[in-house]
Amino acid sequence: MSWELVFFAVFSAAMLLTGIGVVALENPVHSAISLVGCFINVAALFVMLGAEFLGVLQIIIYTGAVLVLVLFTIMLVDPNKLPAFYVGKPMQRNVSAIVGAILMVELGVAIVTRVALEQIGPHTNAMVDQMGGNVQAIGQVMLSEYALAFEVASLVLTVGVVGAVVVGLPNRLGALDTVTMSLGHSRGAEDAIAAGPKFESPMNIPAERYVAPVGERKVVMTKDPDKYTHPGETSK
Amino acid sequence: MGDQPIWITFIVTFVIMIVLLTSMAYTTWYERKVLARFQDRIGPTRTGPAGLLQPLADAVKLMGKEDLIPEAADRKVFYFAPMITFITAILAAAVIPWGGTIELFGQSVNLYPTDLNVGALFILATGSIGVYGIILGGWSSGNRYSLLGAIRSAAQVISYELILGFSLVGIFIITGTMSLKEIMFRQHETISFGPFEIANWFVLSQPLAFVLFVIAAVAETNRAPFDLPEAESELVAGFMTEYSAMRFALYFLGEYISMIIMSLFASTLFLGGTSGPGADTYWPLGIMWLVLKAIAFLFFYIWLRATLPRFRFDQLMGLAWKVLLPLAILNIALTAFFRLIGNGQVF
Amino acid sequence: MGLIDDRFDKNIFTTSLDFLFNWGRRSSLWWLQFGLACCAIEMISASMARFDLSERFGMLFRSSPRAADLMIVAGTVTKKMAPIVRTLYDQMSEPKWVLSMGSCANVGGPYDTYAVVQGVDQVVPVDVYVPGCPPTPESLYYGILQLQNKIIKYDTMARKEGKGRAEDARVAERQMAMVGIRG
Amino acid sequence: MDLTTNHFLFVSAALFVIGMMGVLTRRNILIVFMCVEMMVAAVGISLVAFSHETATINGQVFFLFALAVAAAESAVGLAIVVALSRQGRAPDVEEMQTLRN
Repeated sequence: MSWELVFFAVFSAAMLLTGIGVVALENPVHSAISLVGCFINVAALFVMLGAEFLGVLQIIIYTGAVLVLVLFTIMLVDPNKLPAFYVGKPMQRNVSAIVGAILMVELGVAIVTRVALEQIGPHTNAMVDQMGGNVQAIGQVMLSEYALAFEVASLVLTVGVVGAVVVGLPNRLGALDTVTMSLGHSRGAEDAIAAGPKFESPMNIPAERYVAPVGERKVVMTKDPDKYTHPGETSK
Repeated sequence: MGDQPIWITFIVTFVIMIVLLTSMAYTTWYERKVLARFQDRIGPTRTGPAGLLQPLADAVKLMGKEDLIPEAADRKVFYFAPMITFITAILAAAVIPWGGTIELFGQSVNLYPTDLNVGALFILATGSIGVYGIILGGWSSGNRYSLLGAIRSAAQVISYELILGFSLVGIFIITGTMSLKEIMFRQHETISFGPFEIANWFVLSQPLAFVLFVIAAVAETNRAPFDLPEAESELVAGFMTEYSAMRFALYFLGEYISMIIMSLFASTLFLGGTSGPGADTYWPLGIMWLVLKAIAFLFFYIWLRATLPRFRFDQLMGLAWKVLLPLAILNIALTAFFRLIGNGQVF
Repeated sequence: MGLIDDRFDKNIFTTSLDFLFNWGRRSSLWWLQFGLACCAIEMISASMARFDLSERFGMLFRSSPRAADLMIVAGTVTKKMAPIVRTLYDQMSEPKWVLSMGSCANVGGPYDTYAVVQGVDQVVPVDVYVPGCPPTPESLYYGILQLQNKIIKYDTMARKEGKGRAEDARVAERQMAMVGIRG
Repeated sequence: MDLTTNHFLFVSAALFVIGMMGVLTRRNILIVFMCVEMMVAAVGISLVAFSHETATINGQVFFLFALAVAAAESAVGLAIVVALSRQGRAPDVEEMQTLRN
């Protein structure tokens, strides 16, 4: 057993476990955290395959930007509106399990029975080192052979950004001030409201339950008001 | 990577880590002293000579305090969120070079833990993982102030990391490498203008990128005037409102370590790293120059905090997207253009 | 209390460690940043350039009660404000201290009315009272030095005799102090 | 036993299948989105593994383009989710049947 194999086993086991976590965890934020772990391990596998640049980009773009955006969205969406973890429909679950198993077996057979490819390119490890490293090699290939594709990718990104802005613009949807987004995960707030306010005051009563005082006003405080004054000094 | 047995790498890493943790503690002391002088005060004086034991007292106190977990918190995430910030902040030190390869007791020792081919990007990557500590800490507290701080932090870090990355592209174009060690040694060369010979620091050839980098670095480490995630006057303490004791301390340490790392990173990229008089002959002098440059950067951080008021959030995002990003792209275009002229591919 | 408190019998190690922890606690009293009335102005002035209360003793003001050790109740505590003061005190993490600053916070001051709490010690336990209306920064200094002298004498790790003994001692001390001030 | 390309291919296939099962079973559109990203990463592993085996760098370049497309896709997809939630609709794949606002 080489050290490489040990590292591979650790990284891939962690990757698959966190990948299962993404699917199986109930809370979307926990799923996202799990996906962060998964992507870091994917990056580690990339580094093991000699693609450091892709590994680092995987972390910067996926975990640093895309998943932060996902978390951002999860926090902006009202958690009460999130669909339940899994409701009914055992059909769906069974079908997915069967399809998954079939696909896995198929892929496994394909991988085992495949004929190993020969080296058809010039980019062996020694060659890449001679070129100055992985980054330089990728740069040379990408900006010569795939220059057109590179330009098209930038176009795709531009279209994506414009599309995101257009879709996200509140004015266009005429929904600027109809619904406010929740800014909290409601667990704390829900508990507090269910438990009822300890000391009801205009400050902590929800707006719909607050009735403006008419006529008499109740003094609101923690303790019995008489205890606040010293007998013999002030109270009559 | 230089050829050295792995135990030497371990020793070098260990020494760097110890130095980093100690200097982190004393950065807090330095900040309090310098800030006090800025505000015409004296700063800590009563804890040890000139308040030198102050970081120790803070650490002892924070260790002995009660570790509170709010009722509404997501306990597991609340537990490990500060550690993410702390660990990733330290991790970034792995690629900072403190010099070349030296001979010590008959062994050749590399004065850097590792020399990655993608070193500069590695620091950006650790920064982008480190932000999860802030986001998850804020989310898991179950407090709206914390959540607002976390969301602000997410938006801020996404925007400013872009600028941080873009400001480095000019240097990559000039040097043709992302390895921090090579970038640093490229700056040890000198260029001559007639009788004058000056060091080829990239702050001279990339002044715009330097300014952008410094602004983005301040925003990336959540320091004033960009400390929106923990804005005291609006959000109590932002994402760390609910944290007490050691977990709070981990956030605190993470912030200061990333300040130090950013200072070292900026010195390495733009100010020549270990380059300076006598650094090529005596390696301790090189380390001294690097440390001095980093201290100057730390001073600059504190100076900003003492001078500038906090930005409003929309101003912050507007600055990033409407001012700094076009400037960064302009810088890249200009650098590429001059590189082409230098290669004789234009005209 | 924290993790280490009340776990061990008294011996040279625990007392030395106690000294270390008490020294740390004494030397970095981070105070909760809030002011209630005019005394707050004196408190602010005490932390400003001329007096530099906050940094010289290693104190910092924190706006989150979770990270604070010391609550300076500076000013008149109205009955409307009392629950909030109490909530803030409950939110602070142990070990925590309270310094009552000014006559209003001590005993209600001139406001012997239906709206004012007659002394903040009816809402939270107070360790040091600083008299004055408002106290000068120097008296706040003196109060904080007294608090530091008090903290350095605590038994933190060493086991106190009997359960709840520490709290009883604290209550008794507080009442003694109250008697001293009320006359 | 040495590390071969097949190891990486197996892991990649497993991750792909996990992601696919997630897409089929979960109803939360954000989770579905994350599972799709996971499948993209799985494909990336096999691309890079093949490029390592054949000593060409093209596989890595392909994955770079996949990264760019995924970034654009995430921007649009998450904007749609935010727009939905602004209208008070749930981010539920079974509820999302009309595309008009």
